[in-house]
Amino acid sequence: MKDLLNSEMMPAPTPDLQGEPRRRRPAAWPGWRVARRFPLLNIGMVLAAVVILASLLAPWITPYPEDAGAVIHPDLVLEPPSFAHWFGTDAVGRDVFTRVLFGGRVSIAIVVGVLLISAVIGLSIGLAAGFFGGWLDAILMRVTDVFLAFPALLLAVALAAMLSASAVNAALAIAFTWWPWYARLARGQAASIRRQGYADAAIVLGAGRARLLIRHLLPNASTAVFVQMSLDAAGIILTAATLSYLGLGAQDPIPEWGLMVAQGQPLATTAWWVITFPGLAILVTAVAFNFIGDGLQNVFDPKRGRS
Amino acid sequence: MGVVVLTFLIARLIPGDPAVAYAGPRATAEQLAAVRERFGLDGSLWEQFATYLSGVAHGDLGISLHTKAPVVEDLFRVFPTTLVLVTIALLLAAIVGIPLGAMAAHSRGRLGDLVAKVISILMVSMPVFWLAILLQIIFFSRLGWVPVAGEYDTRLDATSPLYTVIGVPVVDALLTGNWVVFRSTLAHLILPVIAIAAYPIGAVAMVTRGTLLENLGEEHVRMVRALGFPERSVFARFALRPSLNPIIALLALVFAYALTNSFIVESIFNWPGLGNYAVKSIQSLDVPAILGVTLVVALIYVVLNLVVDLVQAVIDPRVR
Amino acid sequence: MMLEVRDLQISYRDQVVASVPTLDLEPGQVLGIAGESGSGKSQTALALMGLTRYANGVVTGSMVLDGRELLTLSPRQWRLVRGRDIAMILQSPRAALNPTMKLGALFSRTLRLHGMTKDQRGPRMVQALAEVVLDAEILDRYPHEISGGQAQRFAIALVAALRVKVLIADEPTSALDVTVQAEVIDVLRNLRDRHGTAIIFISHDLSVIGELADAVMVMRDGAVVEQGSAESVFNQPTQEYTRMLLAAIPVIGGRSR
Amino acid sequence: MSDLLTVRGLRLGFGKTEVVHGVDLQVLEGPYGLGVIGESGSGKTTIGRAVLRLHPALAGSITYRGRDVLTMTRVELSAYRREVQLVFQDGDGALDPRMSVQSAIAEPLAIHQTVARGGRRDRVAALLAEVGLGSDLLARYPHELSGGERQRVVIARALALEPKLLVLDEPTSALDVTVQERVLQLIERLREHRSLGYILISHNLAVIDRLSESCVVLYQGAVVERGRTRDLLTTPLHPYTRALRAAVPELGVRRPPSTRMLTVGPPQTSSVLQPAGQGCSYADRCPLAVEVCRSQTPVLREVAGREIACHRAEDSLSL
Repeated sequence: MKDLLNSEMMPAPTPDLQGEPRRRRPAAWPGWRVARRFPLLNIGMVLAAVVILASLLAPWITPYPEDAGAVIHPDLVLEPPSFAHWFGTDAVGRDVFTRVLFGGRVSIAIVVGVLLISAVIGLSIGLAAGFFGGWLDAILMRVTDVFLAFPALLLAVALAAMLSASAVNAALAIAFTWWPWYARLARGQAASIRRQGYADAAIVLGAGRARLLIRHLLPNASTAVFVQMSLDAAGIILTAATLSYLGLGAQDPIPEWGLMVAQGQPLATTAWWVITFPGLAILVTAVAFNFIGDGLQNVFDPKRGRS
Repeated sequence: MGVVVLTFLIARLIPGDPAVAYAGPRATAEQLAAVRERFGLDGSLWEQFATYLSGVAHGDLGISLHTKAPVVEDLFRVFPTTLVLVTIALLLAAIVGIPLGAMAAHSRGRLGDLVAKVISILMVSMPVFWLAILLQIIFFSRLGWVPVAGEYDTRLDATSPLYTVIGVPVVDALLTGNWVVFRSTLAHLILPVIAIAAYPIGAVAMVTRGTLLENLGEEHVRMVRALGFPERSVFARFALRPSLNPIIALLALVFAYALTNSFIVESIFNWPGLGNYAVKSIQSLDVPAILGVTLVVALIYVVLNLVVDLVQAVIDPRVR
Repeated sequence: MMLEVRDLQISYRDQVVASVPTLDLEPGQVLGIAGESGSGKSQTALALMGLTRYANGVVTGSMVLDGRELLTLSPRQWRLVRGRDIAMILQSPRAALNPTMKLGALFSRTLRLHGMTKDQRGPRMVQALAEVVLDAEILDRYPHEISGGQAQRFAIALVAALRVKVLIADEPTSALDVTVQAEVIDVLRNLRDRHGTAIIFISHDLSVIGELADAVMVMRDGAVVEQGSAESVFNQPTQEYTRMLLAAIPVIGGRSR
Repeated sequence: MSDLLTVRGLRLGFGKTEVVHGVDLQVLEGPYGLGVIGESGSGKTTIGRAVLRLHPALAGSITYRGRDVLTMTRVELSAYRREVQLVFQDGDGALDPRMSVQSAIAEPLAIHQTVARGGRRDRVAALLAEVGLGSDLLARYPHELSGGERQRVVIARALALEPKLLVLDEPTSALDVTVQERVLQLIERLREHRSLGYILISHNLAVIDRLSESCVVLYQGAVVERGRTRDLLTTPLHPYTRALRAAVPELGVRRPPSTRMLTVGPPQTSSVLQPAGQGCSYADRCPLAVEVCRSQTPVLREVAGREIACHRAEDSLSL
C-alpha cells in the first residue's frame, strides 16, 4: 500500500554514469508501464471500458432488449430486484437493468457529440486568438468571456428550453455552452507555446504560420486538451443527465438515466430501485472519466498533479 | 453589457408566444393584443430591446407574467433565501474541503491521499438531483431524522411567531432570538446544504491538494524547514497562505455552479428561492422573469469576481 | 573537529545518489564542494541539513556535530539543530522567501522560534542587516520588491543573526550576475571573519569556490573524486577529472584571438 | 574587410518602455566574432532577437550586406533568415519536445526545400557529425538528450541552411563547465571551417574573450564601452567594465575585497532600475561619479583607442 502512488513522489535523482544527466520528463505518452503505476487511472479505464462495452453490446447482452422502447407490462409493474429483474422493474413494468444499459448508449453518444463539436469550435477559435493575438484575440476573448460569465448549466437549461426537448437538442445546448472553455484553454496553450524558444526557432528557420500551427502548436497543445476532454466527459454526463431530469432532454420511451430518475422520483419512497440504479450509472460513469482525467494529468504533469 | 444582450436574445428566442402563455389559450385576439401592448411585446425586436435596456438602466425589469408582480420585487423576495442557502453550502465546502485537501497533500502518495482523492472525485461526480432525492428518501422517509420541504416548520408560527427582518427565516430567527424557529430552520437546512455542498467540497479538496503540493515543493518551504520551523507551521503558515488564492478563485467559480445546482435542489426540497422561481418562469415562458433571473446570476458573477480580486490582493502582495 | 561526517550515504528508493566517506569542518573554515549536475553535491547538502526525509530519501552513516550524533535525532530534535547550529541558503534567493510575508515578519518569527525575546530581536535584526549592508527599511518589503542580490544578502543576515556554527550555501551565487555574485561572496567572507561561522560552499564553478574555500571536495556521479586543501586541489590535483574540470574553466587571456 | 551586419541607433522596447537606447553594432565578414557583454536587464537578448526581426525596432537601422533588414518584405525576410540564424540559450526550450532530432534538423531543409526529400537523412546525419554527435541520436526526442547534446542539435539545425551569420545567445550558460568547453571548441572550429560571422551574447567575460575579435559592453540598454576584445578585457576603462572584470573570480588569485572596484555598494533603496533620464545610468553605483555624471548623459567618444561613454574616462585611464 505504501507504494500506491509512489510515482507522484519527488522523483529520485538518478545519476547517469555516462556523464551529463539526461532530463527525464514525460513529454509524450509514456506507455503502459507508467500507466500501471497510477491505480486510479487504471480503475477509471476499466470502469469506462465496462460502461462503454455494456452499452454498445446492450441489444445482445440485456435480458429484455424490447424494454428499451415503449412497451408496457401491466403484470410486472414495480417489481423489486430479483433474479429475473436484477435492477427491478419500472412503473410500466420495464426491466430497469435493460434500460440502464441502453441508457449508456444515449449518454455516450451525447458525450462524444458534445466533445467533438465544442472541441472543434473552441480549439479553432482559441488557437487562432492565441496565435494571432491583436484585435482578433480581443474580440474572440470578449465573446468567450460573456459565455463564461454564465453558469454553463443555466445557459444550457435556457437553450434547451428554447429548443424542443430531445436528446439531440440537449447535446447541442450543452455544446453551445461548452466550447468557450476549450477556446480559453486553447488560447492559453497557444499563447504559452508561442513564447517558447522552439516557436521562435521555427520562425527563424522560415516556418510559415500554417506550419507553425500544424507542426508545433497542435501537437504541443494536444496533451492539455486531451486531459481536459476526459475531465469534461464527466461534466457532460452530469449536465446531460440534469437536463433530462428537468425534462429538457430525451423524452419518454428513450431510456436516459436522468429522465429515468425524474420518472422514478414520485415512486422513490416505495420503489427505491427505480431511481437508485440509473443514478448509480451516472455516478459510476462520471467517476470513471474523472479518474481517467485525473490520472492522465498526473502522468503528463506529475509535479503539478492539479486535482 | 454583453450579458444583457445575450440574456435578452435567449429569452426572446424561446419559442412560443408569451402573450398566449399569459392570457391563456382561450383568449381572444383583442385580449392578446392588449397583453402585448401592456408588456411591450408588440414592437419589433429592436424596439423591445431598447425598451428593455432603458428599463434595466432604471432598475425596472418589467412585470412577471406568472406572479403578475414586478420582477424586481420578486427577485428581492426570492434571492436572499437562495443566497443564504448557497453561502452556507460554500462555507461548509471550505471548512471540509480545505482540510481534506491538506490531509491529502500531507500524506502524498500514501493511503490517506488515495482515500481523500477518491472521496473528492465521488463528490464531483455525484448527480446533484439524484443525491438530493436519495438524501430525502434515506434521512426523511426512511429514518425520519430530519425534516424536509420548506424553510421551517410553519406550524411553529402559532406558538412562536416569526418576525420578518430580511425575509430569510433562518436569519430572521437568529436576529430576533426566536430559538424554536431557528432550530427548525437549521434542521430544514441540513439536507439541501449537503446536496449543494457535495460538488464544491470535492473541487475545493482537489485544488487545495494541488496548490499545496506545488508550494511544498518550492524553495521557500525548504528554507523555513532549514530554519527549524516545525512541520505544522511549515504547512499551516508557510505553504497554505500562498496556496489560498487559487482556492479562493475556485470558490468563486464553484459559487456560480452551486447557484445553478441550488435551482434543482430547491425544487426538490420545495425551497422558496430563486431556483424555484426560475424553474416556474421557464415553465410559463415568463420572459421578464427569466431575464431578471439571468441578470441576477450574471450580476453575482461580476460582484463575485470583484470580491475575489480584493481578497486575493489582501492575501498575496504580488497581486497588488 | 566541529563537524565530522563518516560514511555518509544518501539513497532514494534503494538507489544511492551520493556517498561521502569523510567530511571534516572546523570553526571558521570554508569547505567548497564542487561538482557538475548530478554529482550529488546538493543531495549532500540536504542530508547535512537533515532534510532528506522530506524528499523521501534515506541517509546512513554518521554525522557528529560538537560531539553529538545527528543522524539518530528525532524530527523534533533535528528542528532544534536547524536554525541554531546549522542553517542553509539556497540557489534562487527570492524564491526561497515566502512570497506572502514581509521580510521583517519572517526574520522576527525565525528569531522568536529560536528563543529570542522581543527586545532582543529588534537590535539583532538591525545589526545583522548592517553586516550585509542592507538598510533596515528592507524589513518592510515583500520578496518580490527586492533584487536577487538583496534577497541573498538578507538570507545571510538571517543566518548571521542566528549565530549558527555551520552555514551550508547551496549554489548561492549561480543565479546572480557576476557583480552581484562578488558582493555575496564578500558578505559571506565577512560572516566567516566576524562570527567564525564555518561554511560549506557548494558550487558547479570551481573558480567561485577558489575565491573563498580553505578546503575543497570534488564530487562526480555521487562519489567524492578528490578532497584536500584548496592549494593542493587547485595547484596539484591528483585526479584526472579534477584536472579536466580545472582546464575547462575559461580564463580571460587564456587563448587570445 | 567589409561589413556583414551593421546596426545603427537601434532602439527597442516593450510596450511603452524603451529598454535599448540607440545601440550600434558591427560584424565583419567571417570568420569574425562580435561579443556583446551584459548582465540581466541589459537588453542583450532583445538586441539578438531584433537582429532576426523577432522583436520590432522602434528606431534605427539594421543592414545585412547592404540590404536594409527592417524594411524587408516577407520573401526577402525568408531569404535573409536563411543566411542569419539564431542559437538560443538551452533553457529556452529551443527544441520542440514533440519532434525527434531527425525532424528537428530536417525542418529547415523541408521548409526551404534546399535538399530533396530523399537526401535529407544523409544531410542530417552529416550535420550531426559536424557538431560531433552520432547518428544514433536521430530518433531521440529532446527530453532524452543531455544539455550538451541538445545544444549541439540546436547548432546543427542552425547550420542546416549554411548561414553566414549566427546570433549566439548565451550558448553555453546552461551547461556544465566540461560540456561548455566542448561546445566552445565546436564554435571555434565551425567559425574557421565555415567562415562564420557571429554575434556572441554572454555575461561570461572569459567566453567573450575566447571567441570574439571585438566587443561591446551593455549597461541598461546602452553601450558603455566598445573596442578590441583583448584591450577591453585586459585594461577595462569604463568603471562598469572594470567592476565586471574585477568581479570575475580567477583561480588561484584570491584578492582581498578592497581591490575590487565594486565592493558591497550602498544599500539599494529601489528594486526597479532607474528610468533612463538625465545623467549617466551608472552614476549611482560608480565610485568615480562626480556632479557632471548626474546631470549630463555621457556619449560614446574615442579614448585610448576605443570608444567609451564616461565623463571620467581620462581619469579612469590614470587609475
